[in-house]
Amino acid sequence: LQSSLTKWVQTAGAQTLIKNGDPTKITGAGPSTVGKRSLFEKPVRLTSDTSSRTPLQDLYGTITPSDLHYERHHAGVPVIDPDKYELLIHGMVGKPMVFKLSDLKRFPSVTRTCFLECSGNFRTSKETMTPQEICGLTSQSEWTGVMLSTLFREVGVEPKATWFLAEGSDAALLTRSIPVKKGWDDAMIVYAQNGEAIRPEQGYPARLLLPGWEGNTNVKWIRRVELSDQPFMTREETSKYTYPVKDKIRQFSFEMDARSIITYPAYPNQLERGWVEIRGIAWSGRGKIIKVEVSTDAGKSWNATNLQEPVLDKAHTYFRHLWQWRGDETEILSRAIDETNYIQPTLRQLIEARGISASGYHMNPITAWQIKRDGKVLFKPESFK
Amino acid sequence: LQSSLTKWVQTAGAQTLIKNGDPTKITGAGPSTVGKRSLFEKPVRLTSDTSSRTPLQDLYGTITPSDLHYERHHAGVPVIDPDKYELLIHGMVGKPMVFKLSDLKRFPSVTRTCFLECSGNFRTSKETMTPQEICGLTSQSEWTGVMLSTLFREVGVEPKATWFLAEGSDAALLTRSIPVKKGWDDAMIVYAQNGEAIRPEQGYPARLLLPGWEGNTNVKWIRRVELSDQPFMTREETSKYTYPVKDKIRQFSFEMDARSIITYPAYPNQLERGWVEIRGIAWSGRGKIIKVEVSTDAGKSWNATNLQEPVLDKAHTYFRHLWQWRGDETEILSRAIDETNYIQPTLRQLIEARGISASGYHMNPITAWQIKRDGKVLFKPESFK
Amino acid sequence: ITADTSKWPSTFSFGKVATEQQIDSVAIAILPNGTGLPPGLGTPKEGNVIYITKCASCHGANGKAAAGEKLPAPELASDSISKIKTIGNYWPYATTIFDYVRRAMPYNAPGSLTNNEVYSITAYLLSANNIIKPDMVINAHNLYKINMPARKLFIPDDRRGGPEVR
Amino acid sequence: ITADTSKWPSTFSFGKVATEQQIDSVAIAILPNGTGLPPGLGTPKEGNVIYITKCASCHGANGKAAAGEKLPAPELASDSISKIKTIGNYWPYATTIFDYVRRAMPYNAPGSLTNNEVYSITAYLLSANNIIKPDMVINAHNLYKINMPARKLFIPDDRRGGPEVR
Ligand code: HEC
Ligand code: HEC
Ligand SMILES: [Ca+2]
Ligand SMILES: [Ca+2]
Ligand SMILES: [Ca+2]
Ligand SMILES: [Ca+2]
Ligand SMILES: [Ca+2]
Ligand SMILES: [Ca+2]
Ligand SMILES: [Co+2]
Ligand SMILES: [Co+2]
Repeated sequence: LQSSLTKWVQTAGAQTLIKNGDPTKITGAGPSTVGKRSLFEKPVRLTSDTSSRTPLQDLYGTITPSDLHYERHHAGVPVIDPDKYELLIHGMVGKPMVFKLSDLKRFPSVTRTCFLECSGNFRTSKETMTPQEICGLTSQSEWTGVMLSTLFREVGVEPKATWFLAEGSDAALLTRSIPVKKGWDDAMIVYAQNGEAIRPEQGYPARLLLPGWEGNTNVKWIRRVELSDQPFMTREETSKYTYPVKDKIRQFSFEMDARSIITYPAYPNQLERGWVEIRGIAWSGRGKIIKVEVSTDAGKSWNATNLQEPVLDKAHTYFRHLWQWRGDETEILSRAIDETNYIQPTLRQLIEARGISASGYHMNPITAWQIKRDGKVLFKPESFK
Repeated sequence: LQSSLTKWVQTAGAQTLIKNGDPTKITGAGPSTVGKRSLFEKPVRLTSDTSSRTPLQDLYGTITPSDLHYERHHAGVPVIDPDKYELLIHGMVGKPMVFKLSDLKRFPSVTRTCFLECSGNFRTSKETMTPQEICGLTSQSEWTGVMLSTLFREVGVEPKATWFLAEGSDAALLTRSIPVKKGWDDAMIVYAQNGEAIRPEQGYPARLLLPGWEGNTNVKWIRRVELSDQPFMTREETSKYTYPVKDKIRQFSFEMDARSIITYPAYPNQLERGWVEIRGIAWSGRGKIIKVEVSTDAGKSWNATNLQEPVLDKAHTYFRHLWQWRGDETEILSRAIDETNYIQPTLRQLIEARGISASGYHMNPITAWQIKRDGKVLFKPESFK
Repeated sequence: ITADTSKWPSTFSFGKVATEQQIDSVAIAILPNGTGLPPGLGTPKEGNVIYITKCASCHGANGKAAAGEKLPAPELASDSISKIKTIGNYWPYATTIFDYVRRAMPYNAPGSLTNNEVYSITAYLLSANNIIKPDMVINAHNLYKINMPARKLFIPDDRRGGPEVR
Repeated sequence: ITADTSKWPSTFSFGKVATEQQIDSVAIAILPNGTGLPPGLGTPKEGNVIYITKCASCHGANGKAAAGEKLPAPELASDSISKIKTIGNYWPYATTIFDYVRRAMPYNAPGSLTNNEVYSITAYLLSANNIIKPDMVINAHNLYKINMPARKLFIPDDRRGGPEVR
């Protein structure tokens, strides 16, 4: 007889497709081993051959669902058997060592929330661009793993070691040279993301996490760390992830400068007259956000916004500002200010500082949204070449 | 020719099933609109007809992936069209009102992280029980929504209103009576979970969130709030979610008292000699966790553990304690202490306080794990009737 | 989690004032003082007939499991020696039966009963638990007055917070 | 994010000491001073042959796109009027070519080239960019000495933190 209830419940399961029934009159589907999104919600990353962008305009709060975390790969997503996985640490160390994934998990662990951002996270072209298109190469997760310093201590990093190479086990064997100082400071080898094993696209079974530093340096699928007294000058830190600044080329530009974007209202929202809570995210690779200001008069005046607590170091910080829209045409903008007192610049300020040959790397300009009289919200593209 | 790269990338996509290839030699799959777990990771909820349990032993940190959040339904999961959804607030109010989902989203919003726990979250029977089986009816999310107080303000709750009824739009039309004070304090109507729309099993498109209070009161799929000067004495607050305490039946027992569980090492882990980081979660419905103590000698002595920052109000707090296991048989235990100085009790203390007819509701005893000489870790069941 | 509401407008003007009709179509909750009970009536006898057709398959012939039987749903009636919590020995308010059955039962067809059917089933369950006489007519004027044996056992949460285990 | 390590043991003894063989099988990185370059050699001429077979389909006939052509992969050679960043006008170290091609190219068969093939392709790409003469033999002793035109342009991050926009 127990099974008769089970049967009712299972029959009910088939009814999840009934979208138009009165839900109070139809027994719903029973519990499941793994949940699914509502049939009415379909947030998706916007993909290219080598990247995908987080749908910032569809999100609330500070966590990016792991399956919507942005991607940037240089040879796709490798399939790695966690039982075969090994991390080698060698070079200028007292004792070169190999750690299996289970070894890494035994060390004292740490959990921290921080953002990742591709340093190429900047697009500007047409008015009909969403936050995802403009700025979707940033996401945030709660990461868990071992401090790299704990492993440095275990292998005995030599004092003369000033750089280390981090190498991925993807088909690009992607490599970056990182100052050892960052390794002692807050670098981690992380194996978990938002509570569970790190996702394949974010480096399963383990990645380097360098809080606040450009995405590419946070080497995914990390298999090797080689300590050295100089950088290796890999392709990713010479041909790529460098940028012209006046008559020079800036290299090893690690920290992501403070930035923010209004995610609501934004294209393609349709604004209604009355009270509007302007919402968005702000972040800085140099520490905490201390202030986000919003202008609702095209930059003439600026208002402090509410920052959602807890405000964390090097983390997406949610900001909100209450505004009454009376139907006038205007522009709304946000600017982030971090604990180093850096104020998110305009595109003009960036070009002034770097020259007209400035590339798309490390561009963090203020994003403006145009509010049209009919409530249409459009991106305000700015020519940058 | 652009398409030739696309072709390579797509061909590579088919190779994700190649588990045994050298990942550094095979171009991986390209980016995707929605990510998936690694083929090697299959965390699942443990289901019954009416509930499912979070695999606590598989998780790290403080966020529960939304698709692994515990479930407890009284008539399954309804399918609700967000465009048809409405929340009615009426009864002892100045102005009864109906809010569409889009209305709720326009109000000033708040994001907060807190745990949910079914007040029936307690099992003890055999030695081969995992944290999930013992204590898997608790999970944690970052929630976003509107403070119920904001809506109370909008409808003008009358001073004489002391209780409100919360009613779900599932097939149980589940109802609970809640003191209005909680509504003014920290209650929310939430529509987002871990960054995205709330999941169907957690109340899509909107649920009541009563931080720290028994899961059942956090009415999912909420469609109606009725203000009153007395409780409604619904079935869920009389026949269920009440429990014998000596010769009386305790009703409206809302707050979840402080609790903790060691999730590593736990059954079915196999312990290795040497240094072990004991890990687990602790939480309290009455505020912040201020301390978690661990005993590695079967309760004779207790050690303070490290609490992972940030420690949040009414939230799962991750604790860690470094311990050297030399191969001796012992028992390891954890106890949570919250900001009200409540110390998580033993089962014996609970039975003493409540009498032998104590039921499974609101049971938060210390959980002990037996460590066997061969490294086996087994639950220590305690008879409670 | 407290907002500075000092700069908020007195109203945001989101949402709409609810019409009486909108409220009436969903506001079905019943208070223990009988407020909300609809017109109509029922008897244990009529309730018994409905119960056998629509409820017994899950809750047992008389709201009880036969010896050795495992029901898919809770038992609803108890005799004096039963330890199982039922309406007779555990439910503090008779109004709860009406309210719950009308909103949630039968499990496979919730909301399908007429008010008279619910009155009858409520009368039947009260009678099966020896709380009312088998010929009593139940309606909006007497249901809430029925004295439930378990009522006196219920106390509001007597935990006091702080260090005490209670 | 700083742990109190004062109570930590001097070693946790997790993991294993790496053997020389384990290290050698993966430690393929090359420093700009030539450390790590393997034995072997190559010439632009041989490199050209390999390039045509294994690289040209993605990177263009001579590392350049024909007029109006859109390549699926970056151009690798530039003439003096080109604004496109290539090895010739943007890469600061010749060792990077060897290192990158050996680990990552061809895109569809990474790690498939012999060291001699990589030397030859490196020589070919240097020659196609007019950095070395078309008959130069490239090996571990001279690759790192090659003077790259862009080298002088590179500076380490000169942002200084704080309020300055730079
Ligand atoms: C298909 C199975 C099924 C049928 C038919 C059914 N019920 Fe139920 N009933 C259940 C289940 C399952 C529960 C427990 C629901 C829960 O706990 O949320 C329940 C609970 C109840 C309860 C609450 C019991 C308690 O102790 O709290 C009552 C009263 C009840 N049913 C009355 C009825 C009546 C009256 C009918 C017929 C009109 C009926 N049921 C028909 C399955 C059924
Ligand atoms: C199937 C297509 C394909 C083939 C074949 C191919 N490549 Fe590539 N190559 C690429 C792509 C795509 C990139 C860009 C990768 C990235 O940005 O991560 C690239 C990048 C490069 C770069 C770096 C360019 C820069 O500006 O940073 C070099 C050098 C290179 N390839 C050399 C070669 C050589 C030498 C061969 C043959 C042995 C080869 N490639 C074969 C697709 C290909
Ligand atoms: Ca494309
Ligand atoms: Ca395995
Ligand atoms: Ca079952
Ligand atoms: Ca819709
Ligand atoms: Ca209380
Ligand atoms: Ca720097
Ligand atoms: Co990047
Ligand atoms: Co519950």
